[in-house]
Amino acid sequence: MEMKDAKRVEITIEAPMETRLTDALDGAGVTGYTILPVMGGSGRSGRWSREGQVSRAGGMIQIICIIRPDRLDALLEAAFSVVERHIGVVTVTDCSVLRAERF
Amino acid sequence: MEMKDAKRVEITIEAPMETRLTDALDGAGVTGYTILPVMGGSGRSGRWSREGQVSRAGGMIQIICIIRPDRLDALLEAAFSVVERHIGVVTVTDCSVLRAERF
Amino acid sequence: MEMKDAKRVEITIEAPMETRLTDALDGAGVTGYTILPVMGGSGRSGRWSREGQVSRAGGMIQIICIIRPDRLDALLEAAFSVVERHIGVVTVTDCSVLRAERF
Amino acid sequence: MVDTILNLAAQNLLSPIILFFALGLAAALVRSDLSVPEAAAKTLSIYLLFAIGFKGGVSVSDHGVDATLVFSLIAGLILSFLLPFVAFGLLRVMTRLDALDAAAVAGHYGSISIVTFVAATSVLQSQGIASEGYLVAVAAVMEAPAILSALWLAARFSTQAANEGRAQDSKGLLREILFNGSIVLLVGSFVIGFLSGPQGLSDIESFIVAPFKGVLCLFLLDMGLVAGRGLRSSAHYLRPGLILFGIVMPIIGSFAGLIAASMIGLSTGGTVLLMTLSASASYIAVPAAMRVALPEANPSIYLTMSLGITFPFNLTIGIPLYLSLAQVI
Amino acid sequence: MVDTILNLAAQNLLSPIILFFALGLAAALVRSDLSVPEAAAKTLSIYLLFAIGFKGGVSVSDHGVDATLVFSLIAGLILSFLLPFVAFGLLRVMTRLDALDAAAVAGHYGSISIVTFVAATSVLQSQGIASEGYLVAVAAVMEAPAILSALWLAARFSTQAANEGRAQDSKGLLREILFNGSIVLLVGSFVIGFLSGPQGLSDIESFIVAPFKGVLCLFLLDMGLVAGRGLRSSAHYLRPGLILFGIVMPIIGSFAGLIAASMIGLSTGGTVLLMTLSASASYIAVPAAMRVALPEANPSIYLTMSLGITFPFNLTIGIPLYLSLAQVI
Amino acid sequence: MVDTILNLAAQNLLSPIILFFALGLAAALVRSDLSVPEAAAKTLSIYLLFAIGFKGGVSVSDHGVDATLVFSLIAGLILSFLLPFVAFGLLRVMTRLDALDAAAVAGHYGSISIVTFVAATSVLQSQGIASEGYLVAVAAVMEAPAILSALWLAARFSTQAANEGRAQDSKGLLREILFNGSIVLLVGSFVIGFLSGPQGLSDIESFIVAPFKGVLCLFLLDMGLVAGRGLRSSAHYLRPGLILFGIVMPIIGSFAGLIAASMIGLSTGGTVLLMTLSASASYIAVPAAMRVALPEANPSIYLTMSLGITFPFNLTIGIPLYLSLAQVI
Ligand SMILES: Nc1ncnc2c1ncn2[C@@H]1O[C@H](COP(=O)(O)O)[C@@H](O)[C@H]1O
Ligand SMILES: Nc1ncnc2c1ncn2[C@@H]1O[C@H](COP(=O)(O)O)[C@@H](O)[C@H]1O
Ligand SMILES: Nc1ncnc2c1ncn2[C@@H]1O[C@H](COP(=O)(O)O)[C@@H](O)[C@H]1O
Ligand code: NA
Ligand code: NA
Ligand code: NA
Repeated sequence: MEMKDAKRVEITIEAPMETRLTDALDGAGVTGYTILPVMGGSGRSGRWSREGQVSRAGGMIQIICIIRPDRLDALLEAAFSVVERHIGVVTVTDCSVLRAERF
Repeated sequence: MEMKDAKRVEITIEAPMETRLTDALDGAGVTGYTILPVMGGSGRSGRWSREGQVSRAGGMIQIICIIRPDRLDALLEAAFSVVERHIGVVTVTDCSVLRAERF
Repeated sequence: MEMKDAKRVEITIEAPMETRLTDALDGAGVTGYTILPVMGGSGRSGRWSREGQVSRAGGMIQIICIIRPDRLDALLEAAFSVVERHIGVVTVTDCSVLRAERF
Repeated sequence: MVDTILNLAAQNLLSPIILFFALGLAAALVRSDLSVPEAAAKTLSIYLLFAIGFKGGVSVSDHGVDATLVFSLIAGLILSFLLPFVAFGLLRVMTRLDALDAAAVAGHYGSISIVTFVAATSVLQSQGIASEGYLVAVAAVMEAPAILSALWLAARFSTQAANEGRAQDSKGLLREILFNGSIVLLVGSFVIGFLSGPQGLSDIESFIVAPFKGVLCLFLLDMGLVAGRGLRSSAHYLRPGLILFGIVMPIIGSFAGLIAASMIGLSTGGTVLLMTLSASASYIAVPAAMRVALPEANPSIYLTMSLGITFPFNLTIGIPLYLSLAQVI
Repeated sequence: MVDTILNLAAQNLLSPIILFFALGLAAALVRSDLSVPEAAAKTLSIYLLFAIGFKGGVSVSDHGVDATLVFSLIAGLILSFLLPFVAFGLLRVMTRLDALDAAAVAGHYGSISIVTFVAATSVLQSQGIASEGYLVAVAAVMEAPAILSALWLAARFSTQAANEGRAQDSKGLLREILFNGSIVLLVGSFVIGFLSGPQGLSDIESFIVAPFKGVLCLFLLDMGLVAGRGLRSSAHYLRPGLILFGIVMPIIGSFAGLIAASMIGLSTGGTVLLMTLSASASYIAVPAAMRVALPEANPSIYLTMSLGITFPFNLTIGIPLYLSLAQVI
Repeated sequence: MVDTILNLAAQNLLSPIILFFALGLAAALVRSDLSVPEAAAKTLSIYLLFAIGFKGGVSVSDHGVDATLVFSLIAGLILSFLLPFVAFGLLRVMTRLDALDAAAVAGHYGSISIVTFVAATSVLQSQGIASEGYLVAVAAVMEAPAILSALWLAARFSTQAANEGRAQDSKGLLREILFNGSIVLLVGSFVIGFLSGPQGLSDIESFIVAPFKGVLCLFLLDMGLVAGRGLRSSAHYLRPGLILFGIVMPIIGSFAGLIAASMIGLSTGGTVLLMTLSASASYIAVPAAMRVALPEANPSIYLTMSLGITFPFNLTIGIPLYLSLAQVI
């Protein structure tokens, strides 16, 4: 199988910021991402769980972007502008992808 | 803690293909995997969200396989045969595992 | 963007063990983690799916910790004490994080 | 007659069911974040299939097995098999879809939409018109055959679809289609209703009869949201030809249903229901099957057609039209 | 009068609704793993909005559009805009919250809690007291304006909030607030109820009227669980000043509502409801807006205040109190 | 007597409840993709616990606290503690399970299945046989003690279970068991029903009484699906000895319940219910506890035994059998 190097960016962010983040990504030309639901977590602002929320206010989601290494900086800048004032975590991992022509 | 090197393969694929993919993995001798729900995403075929589906048709799932490096090719071939004609993303990352004897 | 090296630990474990694991992590000073729901999976103890459970007994969850490399061993020891007698998978991946001061 | 249709349609348009569909549509179009959780939507549809299947079975056990039952089932089978061919021909003439997309869309129009069926039932009820209970079973029978026709059309006319992947992917597909959740639940509830009879119905009446319309409102709110989101993101696929097809095809289908119904000798109510089944387009079973078997076909096209054009058309104008036609004849 | 209040309160405290809230609270405090799935909680709240909106609309269509309707809507708007200023002033005096947190909390007290409104309705009902159906629409109108007041307060008084991120994040916020799910569903159901009238109500009565109280019990069980978990994890934020504020502010709000109601000339029932709306604090729409627009404000504070202090206070003591006050005047 | 049993069983087998269980089972066995969303299944079980607890409490508040209430609770405690020992002995004789698996399975048979209890209640109801409302409380009391017996058995007889991990894992387990969601909800609803009385019941009757059987049908559909999937994937564990145990053990349990009931002096209905509780095996609380405390025990064995063998046995043959026995004596 022919694989290509890529970057895997995972952004864990508050649910109410979802549209703002994906709009920022779109704006930066990042149109490929996958959104995972998050059940709960813990951080500097304490522990929370999805089954204890009446509103989306306390919930989070995780957005995963697979991206060509040379486009990483554009993505991070777009993400950072949204994440900046919010709680949330951004990690980058090296990976390889199948069917690299699609990215 | 003793850790062993392994490969982490993540396959994001359409929900209706789930059984076909896991059957193909089983067929290739890959019997360890974990399936995560996916809430939404975006790609060349546009944006979608789970809360806007009457059917499973538009939804996706993510399958994660931790596997010994020497078995990677067999896995990728099996996965590719299913993913080939479908939308979806396959990534491979290096990782280390605890309790490697179980893989 | 300034990034810092970190470790990404992913622990897939039985749902009834959730509190025990997060308590052990807290005990080891690991107070940052994110919990993802798991839909199904397969391993040495067979195949299972969340939509085939009356109880949480058979379900699993995935806990992700981003942690400074020097704190990895403490985390793994805490995790191992809980995972030891249980089914479940622990993997470690290298990654880099934005806003490293928060970890 | 146009008068009665318009009257009926106007009356129909003000029923809570339609209004909640419209609310969902509007909410999606103004980008409201209103949404029905996926689990709830799935549970609502389980409830609908359960209730409608059970009531159908009870009504058959009550009125006895009609001589026309078997004919109706056969008619349903044939309609579901044949309508995709009509649809395919029309699509090739009226639109620029390639053979693959046309085959996929055509499959949807042979199969049925159970919510459209339910809406027709409730219009009949409000007009005090009786119908044969076993049409629920006909609905179940009509779900799947159209899929086979679509696959055949794709294999025959699309070069793209004729690759090696096919055989492997299709393995198990037939089984999946036949035993897909909605068919199993609908047929199973029908059989259970038949076995339990009116006595069984009285046991669970206040669960499946009294609140039925209210649940339907919620369900249509969700359908409106889904249709609206689909329209918003895929409106650019909706060339005039396609839109026209989405309105003409159900009318053609309803005529086919009308002819079949009068050959069988169904009651007026039964005729309306068979017309509605023929006129309606699938948005659950067929799309899932198409993703597996014809992944190269564009899902945005068939889902938008089915949910965004034909479903609302049937709901608002179609059903009153079919009712008027059936009453005239 | 204290007697009647206590009597009413005691009676109220033994209603299943309150008891289930207490059960949830207790379960959370003993760390039971009892929990209502997120999808179910969301569906329950869709049901409540749907039912209450629809019934409100039907009642307006039934009794006709009152001259006071427009005044009530305007009163609701003004109350929602102004109460945050009162709350902000009080908070700065009574507590040590900084301007940003105070503004965020204040926003919650201008907006409303639909479940508190529903609970008041059901107390009125059990006492056989009628009320104006359009107060549902007033509830919808009061959801959002308080958010704007809170943002203005934050921008005016908090140096921290005055950074560049603001403009960008607020873009689209107004639209989100106006078209947020609960407002759209509540107003939409109200309009549909109005259009459908008593005839439409009779269609779906056994879904939205008969089981309503039972569903409310389940919902309050969940609210109790959420409030209890919130209290357990955030009790340390609850300094005496804040707790006092959480009790004093709703009483002040209710007086504002009382004055407005008597100026408009609402019925006793309507007065109680407008008082309750003014007294209640949001825990759905406002927190979500605050996370977007004032992310530096601490969510634990405003959620705990709203859900852990003011909601239970209104539920148990507040509503009987407002009812007694309204009856005296 | 065999006649009456068969009659009852035949009648029982045609009730919608059983038929929907069978439908679920069949759907799973033909690998249909029919499934009830996890959130819906959990919500259905919350509804059942809520409704049954509340109704039990109301019935106690209505008929007054019986002298036999306390004895019944004590009897429940003792039965739940002792039955695992009987089960463990039998398992060691009849099957080749090692001590650890045997202890885990034994724990399930001391505890109870609330759905089996509900099914028995509905059979009693359809036969017009009254029963003591407080048996709901007995059910709650019987959930947990069996877990302690199982742990003791494992510690005493299994070398594998005696490792150092134990102490740490068990910390907090007792609390978890006592405050687990189903116990808290069942007991809480019981107490609320008791406090609210018939007046409270009439408030929420159309939510928890009228639709109850219908909801139960949906729930049993899901149970059938789960049991069927379990059987399909774990059938190979079901050696003849285990299957036999899964049928013999509930009968033995029912006799123990019968003896206890006649010593206490329960009514016929109450006797049937205590027999059913003793005969039923847990599939929610105990499996979760076993995963935490005895993780080396194989969950496929105990879940398959409980859900795949004993649950259907009780549902179809067991309950009619216990009813006949109770009527004879
Ligand atoms: N070190 C970490 N590893 C994984 N997830 C984290 C970490 N820190 C924070 N999170 C996630 O981000 C959320 C907010 O974090 P915080 O802003 O630190 O409260 C938490 O609830 C977690 O879901
Ligand atoms: N670059 C990417 N990173 C992460 N997920 C992606 C990416 N591209 C596509 N996906 C996922 O795969 C789905 C289908 O992609 P596509 O075939 O490009 O439409 C999307 O809806 C996403 O969930
Ligand atoms: N190789 C693997 N890769 C990913 N997930 C795994 C793997 N092995 C096991 N799992 C997960 O861990 C669970 C229990 O595994 P086991 O203890 O092997 O039965 C499975 O159901 C999977 O969800
Ligand atoms: Na059709
Ligand atoms: Na207010
Ligand atoms: Na038992």
